[in-house]
Amino acid sequence: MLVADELSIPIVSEADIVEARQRGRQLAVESGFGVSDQALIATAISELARNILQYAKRGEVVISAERRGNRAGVGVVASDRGPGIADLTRALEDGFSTGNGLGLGLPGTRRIMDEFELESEVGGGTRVTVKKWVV
Amino acid sequence: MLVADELSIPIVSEADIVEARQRGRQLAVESGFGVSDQALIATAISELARNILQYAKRGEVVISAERRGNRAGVGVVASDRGPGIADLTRALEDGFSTGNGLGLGLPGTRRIMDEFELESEVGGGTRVTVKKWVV
Amino acid sequence: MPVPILKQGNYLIAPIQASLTDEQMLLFRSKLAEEVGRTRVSGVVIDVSGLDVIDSFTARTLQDVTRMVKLRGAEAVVVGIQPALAFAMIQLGLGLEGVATALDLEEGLELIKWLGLNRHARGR
Amino acid sequence: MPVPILKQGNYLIAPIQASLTDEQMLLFRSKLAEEVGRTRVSGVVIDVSGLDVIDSFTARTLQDVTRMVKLRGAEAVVVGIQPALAFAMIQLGLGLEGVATALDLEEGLELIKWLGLNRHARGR
Ligand SMILES: Nc1ncnc2c1ncn2[C@@H]1O[C@H](COP(=O)(O)OP(=O)(O)O)[C@@H](O)[C@H]1O
Ligand SMILES: Nc1ncnc2c1ncn2[C@@H]1O[C@H](COP(=O)(O)OP(=O)(O)O)[C@@H](O)[C@H]1O
Repeated sequence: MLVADELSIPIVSEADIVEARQRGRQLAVESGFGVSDQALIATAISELARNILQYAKRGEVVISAERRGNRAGVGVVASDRGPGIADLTRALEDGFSTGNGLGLGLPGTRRIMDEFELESEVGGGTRVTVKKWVV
Repeated sequence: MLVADELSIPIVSEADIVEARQRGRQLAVESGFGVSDQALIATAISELARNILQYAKRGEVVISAERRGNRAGVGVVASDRGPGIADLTRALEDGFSTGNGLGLGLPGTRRIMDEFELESEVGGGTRVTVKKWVV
Repeated sequence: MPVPILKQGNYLIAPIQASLTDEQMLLFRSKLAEEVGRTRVSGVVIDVSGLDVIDSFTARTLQDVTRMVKLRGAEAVVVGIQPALAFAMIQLGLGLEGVATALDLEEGLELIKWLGLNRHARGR
Repeated sequence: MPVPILKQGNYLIAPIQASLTDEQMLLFRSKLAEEVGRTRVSGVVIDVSGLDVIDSFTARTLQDVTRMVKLRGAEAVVVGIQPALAFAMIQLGLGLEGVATALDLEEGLELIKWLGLNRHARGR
């Protein structure tokens, strides 16, 4: 089976959240991740995609097959042009939510993935870049 | 049945709390909300009206039929000229109460409604503006 | 509109039939605690199916009532929380911790009998 | 893809069979609370073994569902959390506090019977 190196999934409805995480899991399988890591990657994508829908209404999730040296990995970039995040430090605290959430999405995703980067500009949008490597 | 676009209910006694939430529910019914949302709106009004009575002694609750694009909604403004709230962040935390309450009124109302705004000035009074939209 | 408190055999049944003001709710609380003593019943079923809203004040009073009844040596069960109100309570953060609940009056009476039978086994 | 809600004796069994959208999950929540009343069962077993992901939204909805079922006077147990998902939940920080869990349907039914018998010994 041929796998695209990069896949962009527009996030505009709830069904897209499911789609994005299923695609992510599939790529994780193909990259050689075990079943636990597949679940972690799918969960992280679910959290990031939901944040897009909830806080920015629309955006996209790009998943990509990664390689560093001879290690395979999966990368996820969740980006939107929504309202952005005013206080990045607080947004990364467990339990902080301006919505109706548990406030575990961002800090949890950070714990789940090997690499985590959060960029945001108020009025400009938000971009979360995460990666996970096969052990 | 003809519905006023806006209805102001003075809050000076406990009976007014009941009156306000019943009016709110009625407006929710007329706006096309389902039975769950009706209960949510009535509950939110009950919490806000009780806060007025308890902390400011008197004030008013204004309920209004809202429209945004082709979405119908209900708006509630609960305002008073009471003592105001010194620490807004704490007042929005679950379990914080300077009275004898469960401290769930404000944070709970925020969870219940789609839009929530809290303005307060110490010595000047408090105004809570909330909205909920028909899905 | 005070809450009627009816005696049925060894139990009291208190149907809260409409929106109560806070004061009426507090009055109900004291009256129920008194009636438990006067009638010497072993249990109380509080039916809230008539309530339009269960907000934090109501939830907290229900919690207080059931605790008071227990301190008077009887059992208490709250019945009739409608689905829409259950949902609103959860959103608000009101779980009625420590309060026994049942679907309706019938199930409530069953539960309270069972509770009465088991209270000694539990050592209280 | 709505979740089927099956009645078995005195219990409801709700197998969540595939990925649900948030909206389907919320629909399931209301439907279950209603069915508890309609069928008058004493317990509900929610089988999540078909879920591909249990993220914070799903976890929180499961928590809400079980609380609502309790307010309606019945017991609720969540079964079938797959090991990989359990691991992801822990990492995320989702402990499903206050939710009774069991390995699978069989154990869930056992647990719910036991809970029904012991509901008061637990103080609720
Ligand atoms: N894409 C986004 N755009 C704007 N704000 C966001 C976005 N993602 C997260 N946030 C902000 O960061 C907070 C924490 O996010 P998260 O940890 O995922 O918790 P939750 O989604 O449960 O609120 C959110 O409540 C929101 O204020
Ligand atoms: N209208 C008001 N005026 C002044 N203070 C208020 C008002 N509403 C709320 N507060 C303050 O905010 C706190 C939290 O309110 P809330 O969450 O409704 O909990 P509770 O009413 O149970 O105390 C109150 O204890 C009070 O100190």
